[in-house]
Amino acid sequence: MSDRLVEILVSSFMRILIPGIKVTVPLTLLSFLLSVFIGLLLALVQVANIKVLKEVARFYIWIFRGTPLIVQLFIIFFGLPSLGITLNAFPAAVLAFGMNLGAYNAEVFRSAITAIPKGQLEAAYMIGLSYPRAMARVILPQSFPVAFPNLFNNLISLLKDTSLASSITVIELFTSAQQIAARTYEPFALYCEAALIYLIFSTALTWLQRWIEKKLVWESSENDKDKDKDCGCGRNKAMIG
Amino acid sequence: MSDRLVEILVSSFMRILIPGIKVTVPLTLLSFLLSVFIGLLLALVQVANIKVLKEVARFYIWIFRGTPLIVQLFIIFFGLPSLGITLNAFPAAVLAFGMNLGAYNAEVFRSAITAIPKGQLEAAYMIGLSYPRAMARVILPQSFPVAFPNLFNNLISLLKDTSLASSITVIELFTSAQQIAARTYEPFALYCEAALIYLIFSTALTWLQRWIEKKLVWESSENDKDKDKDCGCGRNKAMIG
Amino acid sequence: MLEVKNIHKSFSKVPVLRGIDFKVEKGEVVAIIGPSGSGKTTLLRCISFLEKADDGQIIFDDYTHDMVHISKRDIKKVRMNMGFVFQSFNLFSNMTVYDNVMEGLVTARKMDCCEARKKTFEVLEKVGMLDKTKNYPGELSGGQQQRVAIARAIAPDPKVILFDEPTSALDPELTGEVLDVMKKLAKEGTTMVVVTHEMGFARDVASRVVFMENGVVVEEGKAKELFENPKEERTRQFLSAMSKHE
Amino acid sequence: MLEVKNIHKSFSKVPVLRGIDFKVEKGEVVAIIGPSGSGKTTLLRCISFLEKADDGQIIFDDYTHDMVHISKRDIKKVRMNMGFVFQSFNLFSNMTVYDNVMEGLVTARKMDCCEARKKTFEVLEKVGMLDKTKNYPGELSGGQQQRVAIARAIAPDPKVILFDEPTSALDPELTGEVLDVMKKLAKEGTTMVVVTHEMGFARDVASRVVFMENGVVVEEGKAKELFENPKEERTRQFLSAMSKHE
Amino acid sequence: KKEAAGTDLLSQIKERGKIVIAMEGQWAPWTYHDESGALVGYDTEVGKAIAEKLGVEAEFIEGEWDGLFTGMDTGRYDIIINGVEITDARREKYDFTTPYAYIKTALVVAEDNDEIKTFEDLKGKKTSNSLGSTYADMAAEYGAEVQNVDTLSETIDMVLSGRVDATLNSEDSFYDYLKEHPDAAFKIVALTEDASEVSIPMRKGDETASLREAIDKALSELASEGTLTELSNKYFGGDISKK
Ligand SMILES: Nc1ncnc2c1ncn2[C@@H]1O[C@H](COP(=O)(O)OP(=O)(O)OP(=O)(O)O)[C@@H](O)[C@H]1O
Ligand SMILES: Nc1ncnc2c1ncn2[C@@H]1O[C@H](COP(=O)(O)OP(=O)(O)OP(=O)(O)O)[C@@H](O)[C@H]1O
Ligand SMILES: [Mg+2]
Ligand SMILES: [Mg+2]
Repeated sequence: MSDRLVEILVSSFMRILIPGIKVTVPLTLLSFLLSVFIGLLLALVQVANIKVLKEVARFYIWIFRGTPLIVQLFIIFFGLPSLGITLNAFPAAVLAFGMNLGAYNAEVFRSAITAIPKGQLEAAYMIGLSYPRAMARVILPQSFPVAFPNLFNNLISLLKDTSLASSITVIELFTSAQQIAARTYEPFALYCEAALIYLIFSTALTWLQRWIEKKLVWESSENDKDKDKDCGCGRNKAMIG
Repeated sequence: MSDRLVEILVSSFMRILIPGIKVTVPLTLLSFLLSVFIGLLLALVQVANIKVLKEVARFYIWIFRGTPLIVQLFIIFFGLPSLGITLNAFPAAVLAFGMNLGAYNAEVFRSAITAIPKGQLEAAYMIGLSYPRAMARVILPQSFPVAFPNLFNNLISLLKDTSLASSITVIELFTSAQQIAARTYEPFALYCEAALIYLIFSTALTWLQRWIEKKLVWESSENDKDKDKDCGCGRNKAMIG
Repeated sequence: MLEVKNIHKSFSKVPVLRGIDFKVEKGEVVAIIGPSGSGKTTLLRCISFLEKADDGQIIFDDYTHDMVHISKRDIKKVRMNMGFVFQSFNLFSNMTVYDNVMEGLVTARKMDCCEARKKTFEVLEKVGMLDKTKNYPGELSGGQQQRVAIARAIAPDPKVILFDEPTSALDPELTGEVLDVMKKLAKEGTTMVVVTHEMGFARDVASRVVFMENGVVVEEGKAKELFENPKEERTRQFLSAMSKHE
Repeated sequence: MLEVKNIHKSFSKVPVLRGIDFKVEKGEVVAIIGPSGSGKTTLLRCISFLEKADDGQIIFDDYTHDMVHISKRDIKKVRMNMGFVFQSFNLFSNMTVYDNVMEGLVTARKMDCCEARKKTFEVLEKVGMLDKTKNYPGELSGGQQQRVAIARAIAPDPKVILFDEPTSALDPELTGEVLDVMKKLAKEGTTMVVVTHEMGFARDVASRVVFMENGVVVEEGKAKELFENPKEERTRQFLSAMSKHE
Repeated sequence: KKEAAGTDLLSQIKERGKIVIAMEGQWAPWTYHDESGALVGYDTEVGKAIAEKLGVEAEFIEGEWDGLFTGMDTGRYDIIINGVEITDARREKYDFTTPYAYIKTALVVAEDNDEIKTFEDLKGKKTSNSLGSTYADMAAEYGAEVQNVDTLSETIDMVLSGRVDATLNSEDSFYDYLKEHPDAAFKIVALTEDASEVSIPMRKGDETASLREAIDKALSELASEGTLTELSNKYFGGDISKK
């Protein structure tokens, strides 16, 4: 590797990493939050079998899963202004990524909810809970750990997909690499460098995933031992004696 | 919509659809075949717990899942020539997409294989099958139906991802739309048209998926009834009488 | 106290219940026995509206409801006075033993928290699970889980409790601890309907036994009478098959 | 014929088998009984090398093997002469009943196809499953599946067949049909080791009974003797607990 | 036989009978696809004419801007003909032939914009241009904040939707756009005084020396024969092949 190339790579590292931290990371996280919200909504509407809304949800999912993400980005950024809605690049990107991933997360949540044994819902009914209550108190809390690995895989995919935001003027990790490449005419080396930084980010996410998954098991840990619903009427077992 | 725009959209429809059929579809299918092969290999190596190969497989998966696909495309197309391997654009794209998706399919196969109850392998051992035989005769045939829905979802994602091949000079569906947009200066309309064609393709794939899934259940259907292993020694039950 | 009339139920055109009439008086323990597939589970599920009957009435708590056209509100009202113990326990796996019992009192019945707490400890003591209040269901043996499930069912003092083969998912040694709890409840005068394959339990504990087959009640009567002197040939056959492997 | 000596096995430091000696003669039916968790399943799994013992020898077919250092080839050789019937049947769900039985003969033992075919029909007739040869396991009841699993195990004429609670996953009414098949095999002189909770079966069919607890053999002896006159206090307790709910 | 060709690029090209030319294929009127889908444009025809002079066939490869240079670096393409302007930064890495076109850069703003009248007015304003283009560099030099989008239509969209204040491009490209969208609500407010030189880049070094000489010779013949003028008139409606 020539000295010039080494120098370019070294000097550009921080100039790629910083937009990565300042733009790619918040873009990824905000889009992900939005996608979880949309996905949950779409899943609930389908699982609860609400007539028209269910069809709307299925249509939404069909469109967003059936067309390329890049086109969705373009439509939201360049197309919405003609409807009088002009979003800045960053919020437009959050909206596009969030809506797109929402369609995928909907399926994740739906299958996680379906995976909860039917007996749990029936038991909830039989102790007198209504459907929404049973969902909120019993089914959803059990679905999250099931959905979690897939949600997280989607998060990691999203991280890499945010590189598409460069096409609607968001200056994130990959755009920064492209900018330097455009000046130095070394795209190959700089893309590899960007890939390395993506690899660091996604590896960190994978570790985070494993760490959270360990915590997500229903099992009484030591500090759980005092977590029973406290009613402020004393914890004295003697009262029942 | 102006007459001019309508005319552009109408006249360009076939000019986008045809490269879609001639390039996007074969590119998708060939890459998918490769990815299934690679994925299966990576999964088997991991499940069988073969020492060094297992680490290699995990490294492969880590790299290919941790970096953006576009970078992988660039490295295979622009980077391999410096190692003396110069592939044409189309085979390079097949290789890149196949290797990338292979990393994802590896996980699909791995979890499908792990999903088969342990008892199946143990029963195979106890009737005298070796590990490779047990895999080939019992575990894999049962894993395929489990893996199938996820493999197919990956196929649909791949279909849309092939639009990235335009960056390494493959003229496929999306590139064709871009070419027309470059002359008519109507990128937005043409991208929507391309999206529509992707939607048609992916919807067709979804139908195909449902149709195949229906066939994939182990259940004796009518024409199954004569499918027992025939040994050419007659099918006469009387012989045991 | 609880009466159902003329329940019909088919699954995809196959009739499973074909006109069941069935009655439980306050304080009674009714055992429902019968071969596999005879519709015992389906009957309990129709009574508790987990399955929608195709026809039939239910009289519960002095109200008569049509089982097909009953409103969601009425279903909830019926369930508020009914306990159900499932074959597979169905404890809420995201809640501790304590919260499993509390849930029905506090969230569903808006009971005062102090009172609910007291009640929860009371029923958990009754089933002998006071030492596991802070454990999650996954940490308990099958027998322990079923005892908690019984505590959860009896905590709101329901008018009747339905049991669907409460011990058939348990190892023989764990079966005993659950049956003991149920015997205790029976002695205290709890109204119970128990689908069971445990002939010993049916004979000794039930006040009345109902023998079902093919979606109809073949024979019913006092437990002793039915066991010692079945009127129907089919009942006789079934009872002798059941005792063969004991 | 089959003998194991001094088997030790721990799971994550918890000892489950603590020095088991155990022997089966040709033509014998040995029942292994004992409370849940006593290590019965683990014992069968160690004998068949589904679990690797921490210590122990096995003498089978006149060969002595160290159970820790045995080679893959020797394991396969042992298994070729051993049948195993699982609690959960474990029929190959991707194969028809016919292929389930054929597989061990043709693929594993390279038996001539005609001969294998003949043998397959023969054993399927023995378990009364000739009318379901072309069905997949998912289409059969539990009892039928277990009968096919037995056919699969006996087809290669193994020297010994191990059964791990073959009926405990079955409804009481289906239990009978499986036990009947096993009785038939016993009468024909098949060498069998049966872990079971069916005391009736152990008493009537087994020539010898082994009572295990906590990873050791507490008592063993002729079936009649052990049931009617157990020497150990613990055996007496267990037997009375088991008969209580029958 | 390959040895005989040596490392000299021109001999290699002659040996294989074709020259591999990279271009975007999506930049009217330089290189684009006409209604029938055929690859046309000023650059395309210049490329064909040069190949003819060299006595070989022209093979065109279409790719994205940054990929063009990477492909040439790694030996996939022999030359790039894509309206490439000569700049100091580019000279550092590539060798250029004699220019075959001269273009002026136009400054475009929305019709109702009265603030920006000269390039100097760009200071502190937002512009939109494709990444790595000379226009993006130029706007940055005048102190503008540049937002990158890929194509001319998108840069104009950015101006029309008010997201940016101005965009820069070759004068002729705007005229081409206006041909398709005569009512577009933008105006050209300034032009650069000096035209920049458009040339053909190739890898640096001895390897390409003879090729460059041959192309220079071909270009001067094409100029003197009037072919360049003719092509320029056809695609730009004026002669941009001369200063
Ligand atoms: N959800 C369902 N869909 C279709 N068929 C069903 C369903 N539930 C039960 N059945 C059928 O209804 C019949 C009666 O079933 P049910 O479970 O009520 O019998 P059971 O008497 O409880 O038997 P077991 O003793 O095995 O529990 C069976 O043939 C069963 O296959
Ligand atoms: N794979 C394993 N990992 C960890 N512990 C195990 C494993 N298999 C069995 N054990 C433990 O070993 C002990 C003995 O188990 P085993 O299944 O052999 O008992 P068993 O006598 O067959 O009981 P049962 O009658 O319930 O089948 C139990 O405490 C069990 O939890
Ligand atoms: Mg039932
Ligand atoms: Mg066991």
